Amino acid sequence: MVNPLYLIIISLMAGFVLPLLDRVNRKLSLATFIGVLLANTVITGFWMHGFIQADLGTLSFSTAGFTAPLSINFQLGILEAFVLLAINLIGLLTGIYLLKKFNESPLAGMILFIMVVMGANGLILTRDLFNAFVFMEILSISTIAIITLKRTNESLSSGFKYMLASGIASIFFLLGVVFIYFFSGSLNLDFININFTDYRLIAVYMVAIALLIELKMFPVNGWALDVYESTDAGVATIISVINSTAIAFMFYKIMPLLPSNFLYIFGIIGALTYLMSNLMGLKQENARRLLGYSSIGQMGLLLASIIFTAGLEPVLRIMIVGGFFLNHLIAKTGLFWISGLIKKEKLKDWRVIRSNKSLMIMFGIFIFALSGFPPFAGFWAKWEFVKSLLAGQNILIIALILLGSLFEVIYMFRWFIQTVKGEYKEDELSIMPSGKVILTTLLGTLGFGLGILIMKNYYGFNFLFTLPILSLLFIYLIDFLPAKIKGIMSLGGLAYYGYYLYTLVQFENPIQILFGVIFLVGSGVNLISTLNRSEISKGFYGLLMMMIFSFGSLLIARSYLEFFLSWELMTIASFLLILRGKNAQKASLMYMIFSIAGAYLMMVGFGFAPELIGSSALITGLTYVQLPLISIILLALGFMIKSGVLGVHVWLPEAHAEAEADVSSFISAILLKAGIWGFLLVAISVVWNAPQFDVYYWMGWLGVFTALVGAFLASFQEDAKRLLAYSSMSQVGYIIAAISMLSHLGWVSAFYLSLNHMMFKSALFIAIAGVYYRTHTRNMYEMGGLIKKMPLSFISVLISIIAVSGVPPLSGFGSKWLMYSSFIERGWYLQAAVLFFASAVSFLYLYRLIHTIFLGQAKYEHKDVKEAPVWFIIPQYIFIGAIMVLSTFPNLLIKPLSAMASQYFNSNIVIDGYNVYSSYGHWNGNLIMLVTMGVFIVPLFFLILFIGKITKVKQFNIVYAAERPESPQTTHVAHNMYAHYRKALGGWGKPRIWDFWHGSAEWAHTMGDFFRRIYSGNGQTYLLHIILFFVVVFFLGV
Amino acid sequence: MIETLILGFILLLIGLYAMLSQKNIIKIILGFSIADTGVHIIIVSLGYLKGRRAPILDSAVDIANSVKEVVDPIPSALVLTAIVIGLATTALMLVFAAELHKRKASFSIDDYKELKW
Amino acid sequence: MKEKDIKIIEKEMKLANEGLPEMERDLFADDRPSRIEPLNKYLEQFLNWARARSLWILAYGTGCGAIELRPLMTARFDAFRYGIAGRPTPRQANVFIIGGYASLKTIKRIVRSYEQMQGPKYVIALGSCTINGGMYYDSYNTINRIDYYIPVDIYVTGCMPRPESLIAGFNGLKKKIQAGQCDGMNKYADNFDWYKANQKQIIKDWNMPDYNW
Amino acid sequence: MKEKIDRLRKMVNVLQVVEKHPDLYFITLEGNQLVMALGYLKNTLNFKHLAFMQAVDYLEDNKFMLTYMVYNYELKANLGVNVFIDREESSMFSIHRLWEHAWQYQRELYEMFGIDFPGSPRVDEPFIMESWEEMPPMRRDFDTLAYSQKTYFPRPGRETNDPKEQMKKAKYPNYPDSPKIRRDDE
Amino acid sequence: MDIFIKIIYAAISILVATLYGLILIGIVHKIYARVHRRIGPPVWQPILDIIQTHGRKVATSHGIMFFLGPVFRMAGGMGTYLFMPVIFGSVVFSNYSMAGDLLLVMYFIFFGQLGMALGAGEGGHPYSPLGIARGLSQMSTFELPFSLAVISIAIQYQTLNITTIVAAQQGGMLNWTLFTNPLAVIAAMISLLGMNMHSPFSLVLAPQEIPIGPPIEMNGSFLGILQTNRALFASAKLVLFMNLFFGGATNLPIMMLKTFSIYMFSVFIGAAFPRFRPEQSFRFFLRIPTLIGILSVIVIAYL
Repeated sequence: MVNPLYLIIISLMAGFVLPLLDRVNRKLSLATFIGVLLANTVITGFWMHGFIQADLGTLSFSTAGFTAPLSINFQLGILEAFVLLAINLIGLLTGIYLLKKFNESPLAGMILFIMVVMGANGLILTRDLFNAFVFMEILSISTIAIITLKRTNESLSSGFKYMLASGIASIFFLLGVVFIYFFSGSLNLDFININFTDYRLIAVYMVAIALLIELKMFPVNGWALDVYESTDAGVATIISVINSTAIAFMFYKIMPLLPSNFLYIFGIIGALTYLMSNLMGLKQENARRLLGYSSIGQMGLLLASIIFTAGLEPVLRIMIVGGFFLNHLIAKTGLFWISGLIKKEKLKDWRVIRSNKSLMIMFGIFIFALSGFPPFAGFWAKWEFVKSLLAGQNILIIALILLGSLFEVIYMFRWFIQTVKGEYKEDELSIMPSGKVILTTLLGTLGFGLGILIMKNYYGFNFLFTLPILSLLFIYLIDFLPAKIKGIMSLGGLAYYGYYLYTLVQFENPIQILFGVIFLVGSGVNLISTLNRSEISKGFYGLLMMMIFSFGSLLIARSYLEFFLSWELMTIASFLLILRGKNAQKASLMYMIFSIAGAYLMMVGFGFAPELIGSSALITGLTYVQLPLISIILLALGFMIKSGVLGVHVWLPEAHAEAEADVSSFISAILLKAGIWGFLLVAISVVWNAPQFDVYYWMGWLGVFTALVGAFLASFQEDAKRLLAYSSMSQVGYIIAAISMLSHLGWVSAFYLSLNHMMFKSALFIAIAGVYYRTHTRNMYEMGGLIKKMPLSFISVLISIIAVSGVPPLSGFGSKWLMYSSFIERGWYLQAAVLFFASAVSFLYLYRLIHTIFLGQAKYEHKDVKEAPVWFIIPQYIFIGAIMVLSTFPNLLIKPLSAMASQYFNSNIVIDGYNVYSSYGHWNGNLIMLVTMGVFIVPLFFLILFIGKITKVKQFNIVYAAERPESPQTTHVAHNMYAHYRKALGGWGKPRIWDFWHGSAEWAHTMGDFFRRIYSGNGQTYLLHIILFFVVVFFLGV
Repeated sequence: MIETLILGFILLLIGLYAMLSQKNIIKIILGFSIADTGVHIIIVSLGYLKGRRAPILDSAVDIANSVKEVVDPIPSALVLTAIVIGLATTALMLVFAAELHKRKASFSIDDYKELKW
Repeated sequence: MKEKDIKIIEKEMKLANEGLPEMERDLFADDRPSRIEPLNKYLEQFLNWARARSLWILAYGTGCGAIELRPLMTARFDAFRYGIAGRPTPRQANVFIIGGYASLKTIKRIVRSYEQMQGPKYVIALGSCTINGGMYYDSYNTINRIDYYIPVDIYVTGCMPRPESLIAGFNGLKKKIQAGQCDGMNKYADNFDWYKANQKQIIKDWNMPDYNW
Repeated sequence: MKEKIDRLRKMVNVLQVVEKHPDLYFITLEGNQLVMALGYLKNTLNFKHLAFMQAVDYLEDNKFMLTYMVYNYELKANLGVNVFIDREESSMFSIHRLWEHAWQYQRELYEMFGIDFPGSPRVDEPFIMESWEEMPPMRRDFDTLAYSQKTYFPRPGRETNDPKEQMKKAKYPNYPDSPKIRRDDE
Repeated sequence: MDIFIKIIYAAISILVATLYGLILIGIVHKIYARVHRRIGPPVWQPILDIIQTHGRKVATSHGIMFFLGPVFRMAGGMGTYLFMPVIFGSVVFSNYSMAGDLLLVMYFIFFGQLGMALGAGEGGHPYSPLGIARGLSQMSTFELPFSLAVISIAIQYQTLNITTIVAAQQGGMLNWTLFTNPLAVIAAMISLLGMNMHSPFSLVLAPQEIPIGPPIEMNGSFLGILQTNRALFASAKLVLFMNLFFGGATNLPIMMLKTFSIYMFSVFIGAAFPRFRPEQSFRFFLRIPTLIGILSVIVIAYL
């Protein structure tokens, strides 16, 4: 084991030698510079290796030949080794990154850089407080000096502000150290063994506050933002990563000295910093400053996690703190580096990144990592952190952190979307130096690999759960192939996967098979429609398969974490799929924000849930646990956000409308069912372990009103896909209400409707996709009369809308019959009436859909429109065929569904031949079909007999008050078709929920803008903040 | 030595007040210097024991009894380092001030607010 | 006959619709009206009996005679007792009352409405103007003889004829229908080209298909 | 009324004043002063309402006479403003900016007499004479009978009687002199 | 064999209902005429009209949906009728009520309307979708009080089976829903006004606004079928109301008497009130009748 002193010695020696070498040759000095950093990294690497290989415990190294209290000593444990390795590695990489810069600028830069690294190393290693002070000063002075590497007005003035702040901090630190010495008689952390109570508190308090200032806690961080904004990218990396890490570690070292009430306050300050800096970040337009806000936020999170994980077992603590630390380290370093490459200040100018594919992917990876998505380390850390906080009942902290995290996601993804999708001109192309790009890519890969490592080794996820990620990677590798080949491969893979999953779950629970059919068979048939893609469609199939495999994993998840992991992977995949749409910026952002909010609710909900017993799938496991009420509510809310329940539905129409034509059907028909699946899981846990308060009664109402409002909103749409989206919302409302009934018949109808909805909504969306493919418009009033051009699509839409509307004899009636029977049986009378109203309103939009597109007047510009491509027709007719079969023989479906539901409730429907009896009524689907055919044929025959000579006329041969129609546009009644209804609804027709969310967004931004005004840019104001902070926190603590 | 301790604190407060109230960068640096000095005085006075010698082990001090005769040596050692560091900090500040003045010909801290919010 | 010849004949059976712009030709039907023969004597008699008792007027007042139509439905004259009812669309009506003078502008609408009615259909021409121009015989704008443009079954003279004479006209029409003599639809089909030529002679801006189905 | 016309006289050259009735005057103006006079009548003299516009064809003088009938709600009196315009180059200023509804009259005059009103909206759109190709039919040199006979297939055997003689003969054979049928030109 | 007999019975049943419906319309015309002090057309005038329309020799069709629209409509009417027991205890008139319950009937009403809407839509005339939009909107609003009434009686009789509901009302006039659950009957009768589309709720045909609305392009036999259906559908609806609220019928004359009385209710209202504007009509149904319906459910279920 190398003595840690060498780290310091090498650096110091380099500091002296470098000027000499530089005289000889700049190359030589650069080589030495890199050599030193490399040596540091190698040494720390060896330590880490050593600690992992053999459990050496904690090593102590003394200096000057004396042992501890008499001399300064260094302590080296696995923790120190880990942190040292991390920062030295980043130091090395950043050094390489800055190489060109150093080559051009004076030698001082290199020396200062080495000093920074040395200071950080020393700070981490030392156990002596005064020595820590010295290292801290070395660190900050050299950091400030290195800021001047870029000599602009901004960087100089920000450096001066930094100077002032760190000067005050060092005064506090020094005073604190001296007082500690005065009270305890020792400067060595290992030998300070008194309690700092009453007046002696001030000593440790001063040290801690100095560290908090250096850690840039809210609100004493204005100077740091200026520094981040103005310095060179590499330097910002150093400040954000190396500097902060070392100081955070120092804080960790003095933590045992601090009394617990102060620790709690510091923890809150950390969480608050996270929240506030992210809130203020919302308003940022400057990329660097945004990264600064994010960095500060992450530091707050790190501080909070260090403090609040104090009681946990070490491995878990490393998982959490280390997870946050590494996540921040890698993501922030990467982002700062990219900012150095881009050289653009404004967020929206980052579009140039699209000229470099790999850099863009890395950008995405860093953003996802920073937002805490799997498989990156931040995800695991956040999950465990929330869980541990819940165990400690720290609800306030969870709220602060999750809210902050939500804000972070908002601005990060807004940035991401702007970058990936914004207007982009080719001439903005800038050439990126390939070396730096490779470096960044390396970093991104490192972060990704780390996440996978944690996933595989710590949690031991099996192949099935990593499959979504692997499939994404695999298909990315073969992305050069034509879309059709990839599509067929995906189909094949999906078929095998489905079969494999079937063998896995076939004996477990039939409900899994039902949802397996919805998720996988539905996806498979929908996938046929994507075969129409003629171009390469880069990235499409990877994301699609990722989403589909995540659906599969949701089914077989055995623990909360497995479920949540799959859920988040599904969110990523679906978000990126939606983002592929042409104008999907706003839609995908909304989807992301709502999904994340839902995911956080679920996270907390799962945190409250008791541990599962055994290792069966959740659907079985959850049956036996008693979920607390709060958990039920949070989980249900989380799932309902995903299925677009009233109040949180605003993302749904946007996402459906703006996604690519063949993606919308996946989202509507299948993705929404994932929410239903989760909702069902929660409901299953309630069946035998009901909470005191009947929360499902109110969820039932929510579902019912979702159905009604969705139907109304759908009726007032001009955009075909938005109409269908709102229709989906309405149908999901039915399903939610039916599940909420917690009765046998209710669940049978929910299952029935879920399957049915998957089929008819897929068919409808694919049909509309076909129409869009031919007409290039989604506005229904721009179409019309397409029945003559696209008869096959018309028939499938016709059958689908009959199925949606619930008109007998098609299968939709079955679901309606089951639904109303169950509602009346359950005693939910008024709910049933509202649903009946909703289903009557649904006729409005269904008629509007079919009429304005297929009937009425054909437009001139659609004269040469052909039938939709065969790839769109095939899946439609597969679904239509299934609908017809299930309509004629409904018992094929009712029987197994009844069996599924009777696992949980006593069955109260009787199936006798083709008759289905409930306690209220009866229904014979087969006979209905026959009678309907009979009564249809009789008048048809009659008509053919009597009609006389028929002339087939054209669209303008209409009675037009003795005139002739002017043009198809003026003759087609389509635009604002239900204006009178809207008028009748009056104030009820206003988009209040939409207004509410817009208002909330506006409010958050205003708040962010309000708070960031404290950063006036004046160094003295920042000083004042520091003094006030010092006083206020002290009195809060006392 | 309580008087010097109070003096140190007074100096510290004067320094902080100067830093907060003066607009001139040079004066702010002076304030910092004063505060720093105050801290140094505090350190020294904390280590000082009345009636004892300086902690220099030469012929004047009985080595066997030195613990009872000299003041605590550590604060003195500390203060030496602290002074050095304070000096370095002050020097760097002055360099910054000079650089800033070179660019904007102003010492008022209010003129350096380009970056905010 | 060869298949080719049949095609040519079929093509000749179509109307040219030359009045329409190229873009709109696809939007209008181009079939020629053709003769319809009765199926069966007794069936036709039965149907004529019913037709005579269910006369549906196209509610379209072309001239001053439209005023005289209104009292027909009132309690005093009560035409409904004969099964005479108004119908708002020519698709469903079977009696067309030309209510007085037909001008250059209205003849176009009359022709269009008449052609849109589904046969068997009957025309009652009301007032002297429809017979010979009446008091407007020398006007630059009044059609003198309506039967040069559409076939007329019954004329009701007078300027204006009162509702009583209208009812008398209806009775005459009923008799004629029951006797199977109202064959205006076939007459129009048989002499289609002649009628069309007459119509086109005065309607110079012919912007509709040759036969308004 | 007289007072109003006197006030008008100060503005424009009034060629002729005819009192038909205490509430109905006709004045004749020069064509180029018409719009100014009408504006004055409307805005200052309170003749707010344009009742109608018409034209008379004086074939013999080779002139059209345009009559603008305006109405004063306070006096409850009509004033007809006559203007003579040339028959060959028949054109007049449009007054649709004074009275918006005048465009309809002007359109009709354009169609029936061929009097042009440059700037009047939709003035050359057919009003009732869709697809009319002859000269404007209200001009007196247009022979409507000949046109009708040429175009509308007159039914042979039609007899035309002078209404006056017919009335005497058919309705009052016993009283050849009474009652007297009043004709406008008597 | 059983099936064939059933089919014959159904045919008889439909024929009776259609003729009855036609005559009913004729009678109403006659009554209207008498109110106006006219003589009025003969009661069989609707039959003559149907013969006349079927007697048209030519027809125009706008396409396959246009062709099938009236067929859908007729099928809807026939189906609605056939899924209901018409006369309690009669084999001939029990129809196919074993295929489903009240929910089936309520939803089968939509079958014809949807089909007709599609057929009319293909006609391409702007008045058709205008009428349909009005009709669908109005339907959605009057279905709310009606469904509340239906739910109310489902709670009352603990069944949705029409035969059982009729059976429960046997044995005296006081057993009728009219007396046992008057609120539900009021709500349902108001929505019947909307269903029958007499003024003040005649939004769809509205001769002065959108001349007869959806069927504007329908001609010849298409129209004939629509007219036939109008009669059949009217009697089907009346039979439904009779069964649900007025104790059903045990023989044909009682059935006719009761349905005639129910029909006269909407005829009288129609004769007395002018037409609503669309939004007025929607608001009307969403206010008082809905409140009455909710009240009826609450009274039955919770009091």
